[in-house]
Amino acid sequence: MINAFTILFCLTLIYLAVTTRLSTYVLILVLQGVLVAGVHLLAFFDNFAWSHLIVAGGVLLVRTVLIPFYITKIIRDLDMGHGDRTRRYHPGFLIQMAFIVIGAFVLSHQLSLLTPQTQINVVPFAAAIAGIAAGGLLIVRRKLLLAQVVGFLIIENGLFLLGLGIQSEMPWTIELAGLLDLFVLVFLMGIAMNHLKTHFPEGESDELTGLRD
Amino acid sequence: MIWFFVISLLLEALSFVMPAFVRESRRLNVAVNLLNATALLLGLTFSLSGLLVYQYVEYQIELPAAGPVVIGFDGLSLFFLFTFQLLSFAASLYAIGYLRDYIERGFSVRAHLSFFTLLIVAMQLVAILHNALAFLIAWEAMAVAAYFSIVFDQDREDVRRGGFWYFVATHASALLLFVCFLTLHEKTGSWNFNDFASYTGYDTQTLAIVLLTGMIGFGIKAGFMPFHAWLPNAHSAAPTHVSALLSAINIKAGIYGMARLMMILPALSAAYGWGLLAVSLVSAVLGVWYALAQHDIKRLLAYHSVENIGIIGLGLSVAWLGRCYALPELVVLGFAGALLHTLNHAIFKGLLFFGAGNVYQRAHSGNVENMGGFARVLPLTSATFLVGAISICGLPPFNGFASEFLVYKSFFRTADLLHGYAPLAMLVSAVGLAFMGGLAVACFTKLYGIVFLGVNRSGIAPQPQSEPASSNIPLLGLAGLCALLGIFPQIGLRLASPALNELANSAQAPVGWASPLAQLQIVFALFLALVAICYGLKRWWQSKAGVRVHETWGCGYARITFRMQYTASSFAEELVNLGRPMLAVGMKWKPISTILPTAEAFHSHCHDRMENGWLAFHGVIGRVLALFRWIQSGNIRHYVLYMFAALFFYLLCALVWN
Amino acid sequence: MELISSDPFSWLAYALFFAGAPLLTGFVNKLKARFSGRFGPTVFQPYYELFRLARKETIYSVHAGFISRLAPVIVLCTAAFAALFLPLGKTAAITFPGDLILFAYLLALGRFFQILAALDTAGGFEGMGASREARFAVFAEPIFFFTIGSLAIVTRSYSFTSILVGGISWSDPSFVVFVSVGLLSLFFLMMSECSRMPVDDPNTHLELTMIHEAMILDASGVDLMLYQYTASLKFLLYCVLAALLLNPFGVFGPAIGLVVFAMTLGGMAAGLALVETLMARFRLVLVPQFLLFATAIGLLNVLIFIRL
Amino acid sequence: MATIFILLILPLITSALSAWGRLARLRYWFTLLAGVTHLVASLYCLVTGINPFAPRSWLAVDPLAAFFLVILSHTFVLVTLYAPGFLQRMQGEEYARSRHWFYPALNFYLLANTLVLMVQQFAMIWVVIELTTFSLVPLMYFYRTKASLEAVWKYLFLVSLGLIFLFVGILFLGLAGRGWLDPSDFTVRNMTENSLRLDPLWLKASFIFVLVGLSAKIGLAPMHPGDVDATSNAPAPIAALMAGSLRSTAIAALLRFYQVIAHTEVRPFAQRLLVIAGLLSLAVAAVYMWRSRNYKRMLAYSSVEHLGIITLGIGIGGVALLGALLHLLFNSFGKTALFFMAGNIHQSYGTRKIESITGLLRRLPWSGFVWALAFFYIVGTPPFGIFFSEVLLLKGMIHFANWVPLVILLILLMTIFIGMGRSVLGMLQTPVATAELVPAPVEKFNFSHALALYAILLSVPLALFRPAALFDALRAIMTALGTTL
Repeated sequence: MINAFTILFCLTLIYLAVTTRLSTYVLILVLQGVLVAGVHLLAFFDNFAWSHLIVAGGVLLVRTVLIPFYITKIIRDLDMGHGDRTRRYHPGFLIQMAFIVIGAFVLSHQLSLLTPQTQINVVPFAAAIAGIAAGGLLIVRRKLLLAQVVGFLIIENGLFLLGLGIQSEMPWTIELAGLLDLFVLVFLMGIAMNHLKTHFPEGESDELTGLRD
Repeated sequence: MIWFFVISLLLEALSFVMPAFVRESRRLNVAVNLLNATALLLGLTFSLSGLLVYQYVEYQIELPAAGPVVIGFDGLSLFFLFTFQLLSFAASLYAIGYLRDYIERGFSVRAHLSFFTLLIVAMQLVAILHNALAFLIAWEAMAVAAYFSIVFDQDREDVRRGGFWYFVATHASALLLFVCFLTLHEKTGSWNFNDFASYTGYDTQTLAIVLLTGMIGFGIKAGFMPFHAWLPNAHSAAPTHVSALLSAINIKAGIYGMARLMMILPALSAAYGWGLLAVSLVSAVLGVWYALAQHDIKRLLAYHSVENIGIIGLGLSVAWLGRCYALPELVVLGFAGALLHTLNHAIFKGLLFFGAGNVYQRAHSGNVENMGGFARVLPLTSATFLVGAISICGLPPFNGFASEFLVYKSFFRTADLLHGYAPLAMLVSAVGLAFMGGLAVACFTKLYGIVFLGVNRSGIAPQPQSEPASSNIPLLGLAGLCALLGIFPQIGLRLASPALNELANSAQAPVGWASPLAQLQIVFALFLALVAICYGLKRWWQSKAGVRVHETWGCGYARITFRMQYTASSFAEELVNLGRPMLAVGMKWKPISTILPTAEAFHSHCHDRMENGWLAFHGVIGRVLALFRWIQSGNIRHYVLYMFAALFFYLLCALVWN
Repeated sequence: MELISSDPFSWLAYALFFAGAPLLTGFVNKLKARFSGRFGPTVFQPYYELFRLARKETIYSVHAGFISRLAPVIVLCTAAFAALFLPLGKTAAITFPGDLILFAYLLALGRFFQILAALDTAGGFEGMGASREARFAVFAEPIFFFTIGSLAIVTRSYSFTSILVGGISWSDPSFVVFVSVGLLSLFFLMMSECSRMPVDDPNTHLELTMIHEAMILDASGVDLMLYQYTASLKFLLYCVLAALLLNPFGVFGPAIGLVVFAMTLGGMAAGLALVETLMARFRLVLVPQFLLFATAIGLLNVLIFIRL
Repeated sequence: MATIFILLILPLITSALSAWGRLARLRYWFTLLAGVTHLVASLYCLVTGINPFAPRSWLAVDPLAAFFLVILSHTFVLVTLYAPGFLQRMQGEEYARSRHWFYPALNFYLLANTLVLMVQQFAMIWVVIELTTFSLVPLMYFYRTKASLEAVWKYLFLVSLGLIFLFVGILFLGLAGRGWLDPSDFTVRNMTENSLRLDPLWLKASFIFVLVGLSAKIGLAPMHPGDVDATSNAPAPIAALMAGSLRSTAIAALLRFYQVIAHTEVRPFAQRLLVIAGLLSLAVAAVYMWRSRNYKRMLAYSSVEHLGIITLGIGIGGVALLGALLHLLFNSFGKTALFFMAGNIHQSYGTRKIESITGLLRRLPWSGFVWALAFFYIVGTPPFGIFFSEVLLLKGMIHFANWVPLVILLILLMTIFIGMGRSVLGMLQTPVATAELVPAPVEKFNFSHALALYAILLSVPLALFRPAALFDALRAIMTALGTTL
């Protein structure tokens, strides 16, 4: 069941490469939040403990409700709904994304062979690596600042999957602290976005090149 | 006797702090310099008595960072201490008169005086500290103090540039010395020179590293040819009393370092000796050739320092060969020539710079082209400058000759004792030394003739002005010393003998090696007597035959003007053209194009090929570094890309390296 | 090696040397006149010149200072003192190891003062003479050091007496080649130092052509006498040095030594007179090459000998 | 127990109190109180070496933490003392909100950094470092200009991204201990004790991710741009704080990981990585200091340079590690002094461009003098501290005979000296091009100069007389990091 969810997660990543609209980005974030929470629950289904429920609930709350809701609020305030239509659609992004996902699976498979004694389960680990790489690619390729924040959150989701992929089970307090951190970070980025809007109307990262030598 | 030295250091510390209390510049100038002079006088009595009745004395101060700091007064340290103190004493006295002119023009001398005192103290410390780390600390303190003393007239751009070049050069030499002393420290585990000397486990690789970094580090400071580019700019930028200190004794710190390295380290291979010989010869000949082409007095004298450093280097290289081939007589001769020439050069270079300072204050510019006829205005300066000029060319009655005589003698003795190509090399270096002597004669006849003799070339005769007493004492004192050490070279040797005994325990060298110097004394006495008698006879005969003064005979041409005299560039033009490949003379003038030409101007400047080389190298570094300015592109997406790239690179290293 | 030689015989030789200096110049002028078909002045003409100048009044330039008054004396004394090092008798008047260095530097001191005296008069022509003298003197010292220096190294002795009197062993034929080549470069040196024809024309008064004459253009009376006498003294000095170099028997050895010495002196003078009549003066630019040629001979000479 | 209270809870209380509007006047005194007591407590821990926390708890004050706590609190106290002078110069209306949030953020910064130094649980490190970033955002955004906004955005984004990589590194570290490691005891002490049982491949991967993650915070090349922009656009006291203490806290976190791998066979690989990172940062600093146009950016690159030297020292190991630790301490002194003087110059000239700063010695004699002294300090002229730490560094390099890094280091140090010297000495001495109409009042000796001079001169006795308290702690750290002196 976990593999199904992680494969779905990789599909959302590939879909990411196709769209440029911000609203679909938020949709993908919500979807990924649900998938990740599901994977978290399933991973520890056998030795059930209240802490897992709390963590899963926290993940669901933060990743699927709070953050996406906050981002849509930002989009509405700064009317950036259109996304960067300026760019014609270019297949290069899709090819790179596909290459990343495939590469992640191959790498994860090789690693599991290389270190048998740490028996990492291949698919979630591969999905995690793909998530991180995809988030990075999104940040580098897209010019919109908000797109870069979304890329950041996708890396965050990939990271969470990585934690599950190698079954390193963190004490729940740290998990929640991490989530709280993530929310505060997004919150701060939101405030910064409002201020940025006043100085940089376009909201594009190419405008932010004042500080160079 | 050590108390004399301690008191002198304390007095100098007091004069270092004094500018904070005394506000008014004129009184401050006199107070600080007089205090320095008295302190140095005390120091001189200590070092002189230390040299004459010699007994090795060592003191230890415990410093956790550098282990036991040894302050040793061995022969070499005392000799250099004596030289440093002597010239600092003269420079402090001279500074009183020189700075008075600047104070009237509204310069604040408070910071300058404290840095000047710090420079004097730091140089003395460099000579006596026998602990490598403490030596490096004193070395950098000397560099900083010298930098701020040079950059006194800050408003001029070339002064700032010259000062900065000096600072960069000394910092580079400090870094090299870092590596040299640290490798020694790493091997022997202690910072003190005598531990370095007593350690026997040096392998050739460490010795090679130590020698290379040490020699190049001290070579940069001494101003040997490829690294001399900073010297002319710094010395012409500094005010005269500082450039006198720099040229006379500051570069000698490099020579002291080399001599100390030679004492500490076992003789590795003769290649270093031959290398040093070649570099010194090139520095000597090219140094004086560049000097010939200069128009600014201080730059000319600075290039001459490079020449004299070359001569000292010749002495050192012979000493190094002596050590390699285990011929103590050569070591003694080489070091005697080097040390004596260090002392002599310090004296007459200081004298020349003080003379140049007096002329500079009257002419308000260093350019020799529009000078002339200063002998009538500055009689004492011109007489002492003449003595300095004769001794710097190494001409007989004065002290330059005694040390060059020793260097020649060491050449011929090396030619006797070593076989194979050594005699030929020695003959070539003797001829080089002679050739350089000829160039020096040409250079200083040009300088003295153009500046002091004839009629002023700018048309305005300089108005006679009284020479301040405080600057007369150093002039007369140093000129007297030139004569004294020239006619009685034994005195110089007597001062150097403690150092020579240690360097090569000269007891083994045949006793007679110093005998020709004794005979020189008698020969000079005879010569001076002959000159005096002939001069007396001539004056007596002329008074009988009649003497009259009349216009210069211009082969019948009636209206001779001051512009018909030979100028500095015309005097040296032919010789400078001979050195065409090394001496690039740039000329800027417009050919006469119109029938009725308006005012024409001709400007020629001899630029130093190696200095241009260093400037080009500086430009190349700038361009190479500019290639990488794209890193800080301002675009956040590039920064994220750098992060992923670094990650990928490190992961690659992990795969490759395990 | 005692410093001052006490044998009266050598003092006589020196007296003869100082008295006879102008005679050699007179003899060379006589020969030149003869070669160019003229009868020419008497051999003692230079003496008459000197006595005439001695009686004349000395005139100094308005701008001249102390240097102009002192220079003639120093030029004379340095040349005379340098002469004392040459072993005319059994040993030279003054000998000590390293006196060949003092010999060269004494002549340099004389030149130094002569150039300064020229510049002191603030005249255009004197400056020209001074600048040319300074330029050619630079090449004179290397030639001297090559020849005498290599001799010193080969004979392992460092004073004129030990080199010239005992040092040269005539038995070894290659040594003869070495000495004769050294003699040739000494001959070139003499032409440049004593301002003889190919380098400088002694009896011209055209402003732009003279070197030595230009420097003493403003000298008059006693000063001019001293300068003229020193010029002839230096000329004799170099000829004697060359003659001693060639003369295996020593000047006051067996009688034949004296005859050979006089003959070589005559030969040198004749050679010079021949060169002066046949050749015109070099262009100033070529003189450095001429002198460098002499240095090159010296270098080759040393190379050949030391390789042996 | 008292020390725990002072170190942790007091900063929390003071930050809350200073945030409360009504006690505006006392705000400065709360912060100063927190800072001074924090300094006393950390000195106490350093000297006595006791660990106030329970043996197996997630927080502990081991010698490493004590040493870095001293650096943090000392820099914090200096900055707090300098702050009022700075704030009353910033009386403009547009700074009202920034002034309001200045002191609370400062206290929160102290708390966050103390936590980072004391945390033993690896998983917590990531969260706590994130806190330090949050504490800095209001401080950096003080000027509210377009440039400072851009700097804050970049700093926030890049450092958070870096910390994500740090978390990946932590996960891999956990993975390396698969099998025997129980997650609740994932502490430094536990990991170091049985570090030999860790799987080397994952250990290597974890160190790589940790190094890349943290170098965004430390300011090592090639992740330095965010950090350089933030330091050069922050106000002077905050820039001093960042250059002095923030980077050393990040280095402390890096040392925590290094502590774990110090005893394993992965160590040579880690050392080589550190050497490469160090030399790269030195090279980047050399590139930008050769022709620098803005003196605050020049100081920021100087920090990149000195952090490069410190990382190089750690990478070389042995005596060089001792040199690196000393260099950290002395660098914090030097940087605070330099940034204070930069603040004075900026306040008097109003511009950051180097070529428009002329006649500094005539207009601000005291700032100019201390600026020059700080330049000589930071370039490593004796008798100041950096000279001695560089001697130890070079000694270590020569001891391990890695000549290539030594030659590269010397060349780069020389280039940086020329670049920085030209700018600094140029500022000091170039004459004023056009005499100002109204000559600015010549500056008198004030408190900021006293602070800067104190910081510089403090290094001389420390370096020369090597107080036993400090050096015993340093030796304890060295043994913890697996190097015997």
